[in-house]
Amino acid sequence: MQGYLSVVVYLGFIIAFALVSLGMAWVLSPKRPFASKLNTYECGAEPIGGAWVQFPVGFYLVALVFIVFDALAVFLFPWVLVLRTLGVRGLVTMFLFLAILGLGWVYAYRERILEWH
Amino acid sequence: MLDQNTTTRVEMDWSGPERLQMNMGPQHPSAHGVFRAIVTLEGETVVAVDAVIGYLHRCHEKLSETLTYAQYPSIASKTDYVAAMTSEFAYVMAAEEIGKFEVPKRAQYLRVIVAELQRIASHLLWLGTWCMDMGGALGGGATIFLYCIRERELILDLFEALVGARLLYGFFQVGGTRYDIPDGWAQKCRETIAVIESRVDEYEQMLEDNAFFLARARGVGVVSRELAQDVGIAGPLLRGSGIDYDLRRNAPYSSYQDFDFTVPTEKDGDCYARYKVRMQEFRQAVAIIRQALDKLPAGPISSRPALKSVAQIRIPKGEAYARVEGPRGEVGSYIISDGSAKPYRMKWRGASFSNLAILPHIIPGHKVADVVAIMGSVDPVFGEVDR
Amino acid sequence: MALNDPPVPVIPAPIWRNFKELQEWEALHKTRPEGDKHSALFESVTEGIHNFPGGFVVTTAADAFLNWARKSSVWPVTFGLACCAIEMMATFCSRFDVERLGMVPWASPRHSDLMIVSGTVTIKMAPMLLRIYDQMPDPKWAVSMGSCANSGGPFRHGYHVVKGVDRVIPVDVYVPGCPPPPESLLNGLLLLQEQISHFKKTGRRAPPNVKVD
Amino acid sequence: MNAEQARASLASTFGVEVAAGVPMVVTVAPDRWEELARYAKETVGCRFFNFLTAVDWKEQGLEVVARVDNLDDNVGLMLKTRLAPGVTNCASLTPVYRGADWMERECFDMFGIRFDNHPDLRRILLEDTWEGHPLLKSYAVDTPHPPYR
Repeated sequence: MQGYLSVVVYLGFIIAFALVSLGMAWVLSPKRPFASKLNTYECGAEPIGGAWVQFPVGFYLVALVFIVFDALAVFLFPWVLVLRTLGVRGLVTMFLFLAILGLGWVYAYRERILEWH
Repeated sequence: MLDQNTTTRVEMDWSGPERLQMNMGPQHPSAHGVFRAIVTLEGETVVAVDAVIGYLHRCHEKLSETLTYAQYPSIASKTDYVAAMTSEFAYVMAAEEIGKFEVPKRAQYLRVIVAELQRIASHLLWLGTWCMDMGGALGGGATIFLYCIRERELILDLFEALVGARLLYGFFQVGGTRYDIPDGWAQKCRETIAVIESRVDEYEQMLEDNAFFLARARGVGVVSRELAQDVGIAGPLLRGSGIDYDLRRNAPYSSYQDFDFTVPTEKDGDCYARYKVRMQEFRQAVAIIRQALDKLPAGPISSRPALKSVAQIRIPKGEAYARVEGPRGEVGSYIISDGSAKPYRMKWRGASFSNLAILPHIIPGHKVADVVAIMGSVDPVFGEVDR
Repeated sequence: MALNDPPVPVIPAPIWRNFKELQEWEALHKTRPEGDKHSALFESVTEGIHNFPGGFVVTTAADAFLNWARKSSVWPVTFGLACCAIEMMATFCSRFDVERLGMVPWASPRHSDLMIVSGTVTIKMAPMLLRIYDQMPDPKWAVSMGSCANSGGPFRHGYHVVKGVDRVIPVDVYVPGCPPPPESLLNGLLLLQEQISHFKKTGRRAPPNVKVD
Repeated sequence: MNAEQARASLASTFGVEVAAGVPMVVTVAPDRWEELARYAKETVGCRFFNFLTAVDWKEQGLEVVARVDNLDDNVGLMLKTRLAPGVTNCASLTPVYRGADWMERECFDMFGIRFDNHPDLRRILLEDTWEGHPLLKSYAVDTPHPPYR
């Protein structure tokens, strides 16, 4: 349990820094809210058309592919740090993991979801 | 792909994903001034563009009916404020054409030198803002912008030494020019254009093998020959679409026939072609300035006495349309005079007004990011569009 | 009329046609609340400090520090209208760099504190300009660059031109010139920083400082 | 078709004397306006649409002026038509030249000339709620416009 004290203190500093800086900004800044100020900004003109529009599915697919490879990055960083202790077994399992994600990439490439027609 | 020349207000009913209507409004980093395009989007593809202009309509044509021939040239430079010299050039030439004033040879040469310097300065600003539009202020685009503005400062120093003003000059006057070049200016001008010429090679080498630039510029915003003439676009846009037409050679004015220069044209009419034409025009302008400086004759700079009073210049009744090859195309001034000291009617043919009219014809079908690239390659200046 | 004296432009003097127009213009400016309101916590804390002897030293020191921070990072919104915009671009670039003064030209009004109105404000553009100025967070300032923005300039007698941007938004510094060379714009921005350093915590504009010429 | 042939053919078909000048001025009655433009584009070969504007001659009525060019043979034609006093509509050239679209919207905005069968005739420079047409001689330069005095 001893090792976790430094983590808790570090966590406290992070939260304190966030709260203090935002709090100071909120307390010290003059506030003058009125309708035209809180209106959405659309290059200075009156906003036209609603934003709740049925978007094409292409955007959603790109987001999916991003999440897949983002999760991959989350695993890679700690893996690299402890690679020496894991030895060859760790190496092989990670490459197996990479192969599975590679399959996902090949599928996305074959479906041509990243090319915008 | 969508049919290229849909009219501006196409309202196709579309069972696909809904349309998003959006303002690329007056205050937009790549709006090149105050231009508002109401863009109807389908995902990333633009379906229709409705251009709203007039945010910089400063009543030039109405004001020109209340200002005399001596007062208006310095206001005329505010129409195309990036190439102020060529705007005054057109107005003054129209007035001279009606009054049949003879312009001395030295003044004609000075006008050519100054107009070509202005073309280089205007193309530098075009290259800078276009690359910034495509690369983004914090992305890679700002490098070219900073380089181009640095070169443009060299030319503005020349103008400041000649006229005293950096951007808007009162250099032209009916009958000639108001200032003569100070001594040492010619030598300084030669050094500046030598620097400019080496820098243009540097820009080309920087841009031509940049894969992003080629992907963004090639095949984007294609203007066919027929559509180009039909809408009346001019200058680098026309020559980019393969039409070999340049006022300085086809209808030479102010002794342009004394210089030999080639008119660069490209065939495929897309943003890359227009870019190539303008880069060639840098070099042609440098060549013209060198020849003009070498053959600069001595003599008076104006055939009329110096300006003492505002209403001194009286033009007989008549009308004339004078045209000048500005950096953006044909800038023309159509004056109808009624014999008094003020024109009866003055119509300003702004090159950017017709160039901008091509946008609703070529933008539908492109992505939103390409709209910015096409706008930059058309290079509109809104003092000239809204007049 | 003699040949040489300049023709007097026969333009009707602008008069208030009727009282309704004046009220309409006043109403236009009434939609924004005058002073700004600090959070209740801040008001109570400053009141509490003032009760102690020498409490004003604390608040003025805090003011000085805050003004120093605000002054040295005023971000202008890139709002180019006409010819002065080209000179503003030259000022933003490397020869007359404004980034030495801590000013980063920013595209969106949401992240900027200063609006440099560079160019002619036309009647069609005025509501847009007002909306962009409104959408900038407080505390914000406005610099009117060029004679067109100061008073309508050479186009003052045009029917479509607003005779000066201070009919639309409150202006802090006027920079004369047509277009003002980058040096005089930099001088205007330094004057603005001088004015910001006298900024009171209650957000009201600093009174014009007689010392500044 | 170079300048001489253009002059002869125009004079013959439209029965109007064409002065030889750098831009050849052709004045025609308003009802033959579109026909003249089509003729200039097809037979004379002036495919380049330069500009279109109008002139207010106070009591003699409005006049619409258009300029078209033949880029290959360097022929410039100034087409003119004088509307009768008080008449404010004229045939539109948009079916012939697509460039006339914005120019005619500007003429409508500034002079109040209604171009019939124009695809979408609305003000281009001023906002749609603006009353009056500024470039007419009867419109004072500094007409006040509330609320921005």
